[in-house]
Amino acid sequence: MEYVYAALILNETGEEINEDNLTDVLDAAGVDVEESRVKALVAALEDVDIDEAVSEAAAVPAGGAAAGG
Amino acid sequence: MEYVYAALILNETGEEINEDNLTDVLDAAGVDVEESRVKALVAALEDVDIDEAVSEAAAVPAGGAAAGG
Amino acid sequence: MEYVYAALILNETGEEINEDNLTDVLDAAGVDVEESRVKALVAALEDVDIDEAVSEAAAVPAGGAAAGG
Amino acid sequence: MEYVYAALILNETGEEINEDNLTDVLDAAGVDVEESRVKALVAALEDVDIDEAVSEAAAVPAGGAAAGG
Amino acid sequence: MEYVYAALILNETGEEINEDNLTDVLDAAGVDVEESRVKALVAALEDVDIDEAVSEAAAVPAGGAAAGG
Amino acid sequence: MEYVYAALILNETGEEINEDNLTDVLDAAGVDVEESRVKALVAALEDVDIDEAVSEAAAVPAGGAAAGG
Amino acid sequence: MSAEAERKTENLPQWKKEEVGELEQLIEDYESVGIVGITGIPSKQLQDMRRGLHGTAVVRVSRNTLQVRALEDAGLDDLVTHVEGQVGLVATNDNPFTLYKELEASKTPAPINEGEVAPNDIVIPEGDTGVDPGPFVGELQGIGANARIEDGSIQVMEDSTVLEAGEEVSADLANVLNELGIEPKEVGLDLRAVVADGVLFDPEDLDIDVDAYQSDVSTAAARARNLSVNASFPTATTAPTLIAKATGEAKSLGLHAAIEDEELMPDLVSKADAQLRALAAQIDDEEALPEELQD
Repeated sequence: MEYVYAALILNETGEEINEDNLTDVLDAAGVDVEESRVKALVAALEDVDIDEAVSEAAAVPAGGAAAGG
Repeated sequence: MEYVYAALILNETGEEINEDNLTDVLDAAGVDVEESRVKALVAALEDVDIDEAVSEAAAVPAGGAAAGG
Repeated sequence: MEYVYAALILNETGEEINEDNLTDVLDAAGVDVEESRVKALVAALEDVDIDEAVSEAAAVPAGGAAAGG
Repeated sequence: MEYVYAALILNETGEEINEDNLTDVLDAAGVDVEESRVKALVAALEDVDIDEAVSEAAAVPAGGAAAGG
Repeated sequence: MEYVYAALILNETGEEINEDNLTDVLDAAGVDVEESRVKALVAALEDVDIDEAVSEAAAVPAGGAAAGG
Repeated sequence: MEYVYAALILNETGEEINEDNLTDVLDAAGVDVEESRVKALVAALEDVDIDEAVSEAAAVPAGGAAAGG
Repeated sequence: MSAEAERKTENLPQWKKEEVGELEQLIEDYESVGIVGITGIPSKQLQDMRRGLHGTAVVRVSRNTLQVRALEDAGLDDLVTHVEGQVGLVATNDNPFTLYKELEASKTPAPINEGEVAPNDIVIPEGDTGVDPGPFVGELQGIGANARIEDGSIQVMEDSTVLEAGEEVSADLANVLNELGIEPKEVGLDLRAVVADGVLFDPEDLDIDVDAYQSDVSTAAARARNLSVNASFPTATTAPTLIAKATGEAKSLGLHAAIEDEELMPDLVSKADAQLRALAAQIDDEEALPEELQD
């Protein structure tokens, strides 16, 4: 999931989700970055509205987590 | 949120979740890092079993499918 | 589904689920038996523990649910 | 259950669920047919909406057998 | 399930789900293709709206079983 | 999803999930294969127990999906 | 016909011989023959019932001794013991189970009189009797019903069994039942036993539980479906389920392995977000959390 997390960090900070930025973040986290996964991720996210995907998740009561917490 | 994602990346890669590592990841993402929050997060996560917390989220219906929830 | 029912009858009676037996049962029921379907059924059931497969609810993995980890 | 399976084959093929047809199917499957069970099944199914019962099956996991079928 | 997966690949790429195409895909995957199973699959899918079935999978409520956590 | 299905076919047949095999399967299905996605998929699946991942998702009785049947 | 039976019949008057002969013919003509009790059926009603069965079954009433003679002659000794009281022969080419169902369905409720034996438990049901307050409440209590006056009428507080099966109906009880319009008897042709193709069936054998069969059909269908799906043998019925299953598996794998696929991305993003929230929920220090996640 680290590639997805990295994309979401960039999304939060308003930085562009491109190969360079993703690689930087993952590098900094000590990930042995696979270029192909970064490429694939950028391509896959091209038409995804991240904020919408996130807010849909947020609309669901954070089940187990919240309960357990 | 980016601070927590940064912690999740480090957790996934097996790197220690400490101030330096978090700051590096956030820096790389272009975040204007607040030292106090990094400190607070590191302290807060000290006693948390991140893998367990994260796997609890498995029970949360994810986006698309659960929409309307 | 008549082919599957035929296999289930043979399974209950302890008769071998082979092409001849299936064809006999279906013939007797007035089915215009398709040899290829009979063959396909025999092939599909070859390594299947029928009693187990029968009682195990045909489950659709909940795609939407975020799988663990 | 072999008697019920036999009835369901006939139901799928549109053949009448009567004593002769049931006996033929069961005979073909090597069942030592009990006439009284066939008779009881025919009488009982007169009052069962088979298609409805079948479609109900889609919604419930396969439990144990109830009647002597 | 490999036969079904093969059909779904063809569905995604917009290729026709026929015996030849299925056999090609399975062959390429090193499957010892059974013609009868290919035939049976094609026949079974004839009247199925695959896209609908696919989207129904997405709509399956997220793990009633798993929830509760 | 065709890339994922291709991986599932290979997994089922016991063939290695590597770039060559994936490319062969996708080629056969008429997919215009993107090398980087294949690479990314292989990387993503590297340490994954596919059988477990497939069955891990919360299983829901097929009811809903199968209805109509 | 056995030699002994032959001899017995020879001693009968001509009309009885003819009657026995007709009964024997009836037995011979039909696949199933049974004994029905006709106690308490007024003759008009009996005629209606016989007419109602026209085409499916024939009911023939005659002297028990003659019925016994005919049954013995036909070798249906199993049925002889059931010839007792007011009975008749029933003959049908129908399935005996179907015959039983039809006879049961044609029974009608009837009042029970003083001195009769209750065929089943007699219950006064809970509820408003609709009777104005008066001595009737005492009569109800007298026969063992939990009754009292409430909201301006006599109420029965709970289902009250006032007589058990096999006990004799008292004059008081008959009065109360009559007042309430309760008809505890079921009157009709009461099938006592049938021999079909040489097999003897008692009413208990013939009383099939249709619900159980219906549930068997559902179970059988579910099993076939399960087998079809679990063995990946596609049928027109199960193909959609198989497709859904394969799709679900691919998604499940994709989410588990975080595969970078366009279709999976919304769910992967959701998953990451859910994980983030789950982790945040474990963090007590609000300082460590972004505003969105603080409680």
